[in-house]
Amino acid sequence: MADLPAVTRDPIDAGRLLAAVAAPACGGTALFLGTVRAGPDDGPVIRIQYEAYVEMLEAEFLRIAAETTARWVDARVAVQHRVGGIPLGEPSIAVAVAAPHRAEAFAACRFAVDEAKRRLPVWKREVLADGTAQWRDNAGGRTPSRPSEPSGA
Amino acid sequence: MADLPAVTRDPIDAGRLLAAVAAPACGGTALFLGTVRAGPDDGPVIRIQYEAYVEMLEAEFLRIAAETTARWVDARVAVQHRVGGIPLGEPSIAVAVAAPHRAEAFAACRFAVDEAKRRLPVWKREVLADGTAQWRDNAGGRTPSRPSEPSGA
Amino acid sequence: MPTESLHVRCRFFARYAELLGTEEVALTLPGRSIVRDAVRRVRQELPHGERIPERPLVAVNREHALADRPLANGDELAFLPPLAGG
Amino acid sequence: MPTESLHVRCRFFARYAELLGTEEVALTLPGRSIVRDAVRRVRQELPHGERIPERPLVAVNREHALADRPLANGDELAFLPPLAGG
Repeated sequence: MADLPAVTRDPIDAGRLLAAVAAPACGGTALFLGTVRAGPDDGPVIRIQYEAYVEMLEAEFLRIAAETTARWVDARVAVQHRVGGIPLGEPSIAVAVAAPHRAEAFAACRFAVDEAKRRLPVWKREVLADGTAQWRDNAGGRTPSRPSEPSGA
Repeated sequence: MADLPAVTRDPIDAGRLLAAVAAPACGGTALFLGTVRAGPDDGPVIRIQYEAYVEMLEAEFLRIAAETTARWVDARVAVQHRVGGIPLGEPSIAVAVAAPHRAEAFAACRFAVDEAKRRLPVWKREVLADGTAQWRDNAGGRTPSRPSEPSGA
Repeated sequence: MPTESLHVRCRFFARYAELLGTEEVALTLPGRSIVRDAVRRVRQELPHGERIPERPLVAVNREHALADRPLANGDELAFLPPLAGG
Repeated sequence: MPTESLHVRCRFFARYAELLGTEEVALTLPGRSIVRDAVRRVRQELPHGERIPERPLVAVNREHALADRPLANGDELAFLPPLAGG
């Protein structure tokens, strides 16, 4: 949707995505929010920094939205990824899909989220209470990161 | 979730459902909104009245939520159905599911919505511009309804 | 075995309430009646009762019930037109 | 056929920027080079270049690219560590 930036440094507002896809012919709307999660073995993570290749992130996420509407032609799709420091518990990604029927809304939303996880150029840097930091990939891998910046939020 | 009524006459607030299911261990949240839809052959519907067997609606929707958490034990589920007059374009039903991972969130949300469509004792009465009204079932069937009440909203 | 009569409350919703012109009746049935017996009585004895289908969707005490479900004294039966929830 | 040199911009993100100590270099390559050639040059010629994997994820002009993709003058190559989006 044109008025919603695909990349933002601000908190994600689910209501804005829902409003962006609403349309009279759409009876079902599916929304997905991916949230910064504290896993059982995550240790004292105090904040998470999402770094991105921002120009490509925006282009790739809009390509995913376009691919989704190409497959589900009656669907309306809105996407947003947050970057920068994100507190635990706040969403980092949102995908909303409105469609005439719920099966399409669910399938199209799931497709867009799966593609996003696979393709978006975003990296997650966990800052720990002791001042160290680590990169965390989607396969669960952790790699030390240099403490190249002050640890204040 | 205890603080959210399963049946309401007020507009559904998606943000309240999302807040009700949020939890530190949940990385994925799926929300479904079912909306009063104007189909291509719907004629001049001016409003839709949702009537319900309210006591059973509430009990059945909470049973569906409990069945969902029984199948996806790490999922957190919030459900809400609106009754009374609902303007076109506003949601009549909402299901939110937060889970550790997105696959569970999507599957559990889809399950709860499918069960709701199949089981909830709710009936949809469409009031047309000419003052007549018709019952509309989920299979798309229409049956005339007596104009038993004034047509004002 | 006890075969005293059962007193049940029958509620009608949406189109069924319109067809019958009522939202509720009290029914007295023989002991060991089942849902199907109550439906038959409603169809035979209520004015316009034949407008209700022979095998309507029925709930007992706020849960969906099959036609062969035994009834108990004080049960609340609900006659449910085709559903349109969601 | 033209085989003049190609000028491309290489960008490094997240952990790769940390490993190399830089976020960007300009590279001049022979004409008809492909992504794999640029990766090899980065690994051989940049300080700590060997810290980058032999087959990293690479994007060309903001799209994911395969290792045998031909390069054009002015292309922007991005070296992408394992993704963590969403």
